Amino acid sequence: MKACVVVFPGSNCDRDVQVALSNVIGGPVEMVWHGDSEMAATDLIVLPGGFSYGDYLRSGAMSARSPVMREIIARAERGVAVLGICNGFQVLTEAGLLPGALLPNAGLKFVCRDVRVRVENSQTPFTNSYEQGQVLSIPVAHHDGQYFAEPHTLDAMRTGDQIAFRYDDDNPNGSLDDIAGIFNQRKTVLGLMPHPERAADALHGGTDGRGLLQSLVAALA
Amino acid sequence: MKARVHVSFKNGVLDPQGKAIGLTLANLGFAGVGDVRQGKLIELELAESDAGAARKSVEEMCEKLLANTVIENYAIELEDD
Amino acid sequence: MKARVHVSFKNGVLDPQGKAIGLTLANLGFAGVGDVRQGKLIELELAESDAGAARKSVEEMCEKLLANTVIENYAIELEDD
Amino acid sequence: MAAPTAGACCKAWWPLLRNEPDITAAVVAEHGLSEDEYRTILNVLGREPNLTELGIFSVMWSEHCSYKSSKVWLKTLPTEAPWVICGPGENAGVVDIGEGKAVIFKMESHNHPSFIEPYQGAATGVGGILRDVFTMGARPIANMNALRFGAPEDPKTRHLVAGVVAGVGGYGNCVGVPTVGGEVNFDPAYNGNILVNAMTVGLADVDKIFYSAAAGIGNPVVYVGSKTGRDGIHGATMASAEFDDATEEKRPTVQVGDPFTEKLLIEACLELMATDAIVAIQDMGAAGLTCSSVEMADKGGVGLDLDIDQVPQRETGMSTYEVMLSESQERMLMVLRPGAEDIARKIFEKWQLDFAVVGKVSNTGRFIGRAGGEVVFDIPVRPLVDESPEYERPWVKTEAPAPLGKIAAPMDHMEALQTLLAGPDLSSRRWVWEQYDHTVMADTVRKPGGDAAIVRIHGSNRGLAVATDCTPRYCRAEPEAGGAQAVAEVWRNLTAVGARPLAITDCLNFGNPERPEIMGQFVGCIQGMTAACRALDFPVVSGNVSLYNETHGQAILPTPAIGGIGVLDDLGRFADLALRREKDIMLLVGHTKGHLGQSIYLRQLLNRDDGQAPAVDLSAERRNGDFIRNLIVEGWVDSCHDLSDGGLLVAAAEMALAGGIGLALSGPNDAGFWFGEDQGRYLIAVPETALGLVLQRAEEREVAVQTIGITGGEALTLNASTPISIAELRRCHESWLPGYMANA
Ligand SMILES: Nc1ncnc2c1ncn2[C@@H]1O[C@H](COP(=O)(O)OP(=O)(O)O)[C@@H](O)[C@H]1O
Ligand SMILES: [Mg+2]
Repeated sequence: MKACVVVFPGSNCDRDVQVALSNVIGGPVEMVWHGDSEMAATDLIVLPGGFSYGDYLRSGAMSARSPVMREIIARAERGVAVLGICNGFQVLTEAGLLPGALLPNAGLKFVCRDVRVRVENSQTPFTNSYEQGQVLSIPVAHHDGQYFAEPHTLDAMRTGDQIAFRYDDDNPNGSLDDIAGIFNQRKTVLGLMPHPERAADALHGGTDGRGLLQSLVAALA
Repeated sequence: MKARVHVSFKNGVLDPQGKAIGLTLANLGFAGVGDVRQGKLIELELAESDAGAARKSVEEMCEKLLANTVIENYAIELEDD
Repeated sequence: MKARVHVSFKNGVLDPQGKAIGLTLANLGFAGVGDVRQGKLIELELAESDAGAARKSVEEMCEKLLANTVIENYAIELEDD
Repeated sequence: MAAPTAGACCKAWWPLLRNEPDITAAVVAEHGLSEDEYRTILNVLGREPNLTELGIFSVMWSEHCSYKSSKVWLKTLPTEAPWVICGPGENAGVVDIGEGKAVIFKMESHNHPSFIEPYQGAATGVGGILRDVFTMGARPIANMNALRFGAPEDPKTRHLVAGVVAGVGGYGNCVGVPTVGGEVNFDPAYNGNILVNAMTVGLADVDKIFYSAAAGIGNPVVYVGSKTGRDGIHGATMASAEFDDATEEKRPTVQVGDPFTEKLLIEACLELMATDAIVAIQDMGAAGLTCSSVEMADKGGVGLDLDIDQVPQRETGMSTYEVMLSESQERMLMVLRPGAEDIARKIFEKWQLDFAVVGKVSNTGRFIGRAGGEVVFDIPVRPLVDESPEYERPWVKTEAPAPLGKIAAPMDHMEALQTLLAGPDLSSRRWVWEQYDHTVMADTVRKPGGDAAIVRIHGSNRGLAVATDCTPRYCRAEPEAGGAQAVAEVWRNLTAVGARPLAITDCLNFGNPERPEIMGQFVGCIQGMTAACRALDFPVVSGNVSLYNETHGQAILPTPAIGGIGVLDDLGRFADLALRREKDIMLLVGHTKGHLGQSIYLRQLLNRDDGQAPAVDLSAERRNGDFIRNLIVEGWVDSCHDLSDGGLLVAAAEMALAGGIGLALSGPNDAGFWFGEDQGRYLIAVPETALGLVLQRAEEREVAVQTIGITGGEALTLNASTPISIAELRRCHESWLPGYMANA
């Protein structure tokens, strides 16, 4: 399986996800600079966490307009898997690859802690190694993670099984309907606020995030 | 020419910042403060001198970058120097 | 009565957000955009109906909470409904 | 001797620049220079300075840059050990941790700006210390922050806490460096003068360390990062001036941080450092372009020619004075190998940062600036640095406090415990550290909340432990004991996770050094630190001094904040404070005399702050610590906590809370036993199978141990008291700070 991680100016979890992913894949994971509009063939594109462009104006807004995003949108339309973690999730909504938007946390503070998230749809390339309803412990670390969508959008997502993860008991940011992660309609694009790459190694204190990466390897290899 | 873009949350989108300001004002003893909303005001210097063209270009900036129309409205004001 | 408070960085204070917006607009191909500054626009509903009193009270809110006059300026506009 | 009225001597050939005021006595005083200091300037130059030159001298000779009051004492600190690669004198200290890796670290204060603008003050404090570390070639891997606020009841405190914490997080989170620990104290002595001390730890290859000495006559001097604006002009002088009501006017000197640009700067610098383009590099911190150029030239024993017109400027019409004294953030100065400009420019342009060749290294030994082709300042480098004032300020030894007499026990021990855990001194700091990204970089092994944070050395199975500490109330009572205690406690914290302590950085926050009693506190603390550093083989490799922390003549508590690092050679074996199993035996290690002087018990429950500070027996400290560390690295013990504020019962409760496992304790019914703050002690939870070995070894090493309880259940019990459930203890411990902060 071939995977790449896109680096925007201000991305800061690019290395983290590269390491976690290459441990699971057992091979290298390529880094792609945001300014490049060329990208080698790949099975998975990861938009990492961080503060691209400082999260200035709106989180993810400026990265979503990077040259590389045009290529990513085209690939996503062709069905290439795209995973956006935290800031990557924000970029995906800003770029229109996922519905809705991420607003500043209801508590108006940055929040970094382990949260419990429930797997809402285990029948996807991103979640096949989890059980339906399984509760995972994965850290979040964000300031703008409050998911918002118009009521009709939310209805459509519910009917389309597009809700990937919900906060189980403790919603850290006031997200609508406790949403922690969502898919596009085809389940080829996932955006989520928690950081699976920070729960991928015994020394992290838990490995619940590893399953997401393993699912991808199982589905795409 | 100078342009001012006011970006604000749409009705129906929670504005926690505005709410927090309202609460704090009340705690500070300011009475009679109702709804509080916080938006952004972006000021741009433009080389363009034609108002029509300037407005068109700023509108495009709003659609493309300055506002996220899923959650935000924008309003444009132009000012001659 | 409605009050609008515009809070912006003082002249000479670095505005990193404005700077980044300017850069991105240029990257997006918008030509002729000079200085960009991003400020806050806070809109308040006031029970007060006397303009003088309202302005005084909003000024006090600015000094106490809405602006940090170390680095920010504020401007108040009042609007009758 | 007559005061040297400016203008009185040799009206110079030197042109004053247009619109610049004459150098009158008032202008000299405004620059914070004494008459004597001005006389020295006249001697150095052999003529009158112009305004820019005066400005340059004034910032170089400010307390902040010249350490004029503290230098003589700083020289007495132990700074050497076989593993020290670079001690004080560079941007940060460098320590060899083996396997080709070095740790580079330093702590710095940003007190005054943070009081005036808490968010930006704290944010730019973090930015500044990060630059000191990556300047030397290290990738920053951990941040720490030591914060001191006024009394919770003070009307400003809440706002300051909120702003400072948001600012520390706002900057550190954005640059993607985990903030893994720190400390927070409240005391009325900080009401008008909070302390914001930030520390950065970075990792480098031992053969890829960058220094600041300029070299190579003719080599290009290059400016990178953000443009220069009129930010914080006089900032360095402000940081050395006592607060008074005129503070209002100094306000616009606060800078706004741009962590996004800093992140780009880190990446761009590290990218360039991977080539061989850089001869020397120095961040622009306090006193900006002036201080960085002069230090680089002085260290290299060379001159430097600057072309002011080439300096990237954010605003129009900036004067040379402003350009030279600006404290705009996120800027660096480098000397490049000849011909390396192009590869450097390419990297910085890729990261959309400013890049400009602003001068060259010269053999004149002079610091010369030109603007519009004309010389606008010309100062010999050596005397600008060497002739800087150095004061042996008079000092008086702090009077020893009377020993504490008998005290009345105010309440039942368990009730006292609950009150203490739910109070400002000992309550959980979770509200603070959850606003800091402490897991970014995916190498955080032990997050905030324990004795020392642990981060993995990336790509290896080794770890780095980091801790900061200081107990200012001890330092006020007995500076020497307090100074020693601060160092010992850091050492103990590192030891408690199983790390081998290596070295410390310090941030010495004191009041006005011109007052002999304040200088006495400073001297006492240094002497105590020195003794502890020697006894524990724990040298000082970097640090910072912040003086004049006073408002209206009220000084802060003497606060020598210490930050230390240690190494764990195998991440398979470390300890933390969490209880892990039922039926472990709780052992108290170290001597307990029941010292209640200056304790939290006294302070919070009896509202008293008298008595002596606890003495640190440095040889027992070392013996006990080595005993503990060996048990951990050999795998016998994995649950350990050192005893500090609040004493034994508080430490035991924290272990139960961290592990979610209960504990039954027994011992004398004596407040001193349960709440005394005797030093050099640890609590360990030992599996029954290891008990024999541990006890035997303690006997061999002459380490005092005693059994005080057994783990298990879901509550904490003391002798025959009513048990308190872990859940209830947690509620006590977790509620104070969020409750206090919510009450805006
Ligand atoms: N209290 C101290 N103990 C040891 N070294 C110190 C102390 N204070 C300052 N130093 C050292 O003096 C040098 C100058 O400090 P400073 O001016 O704070 O550095 P910078 O200019 O990089 O901000 C540094 O090498 C620092 O480590
Ligand atoms: Mg430095």
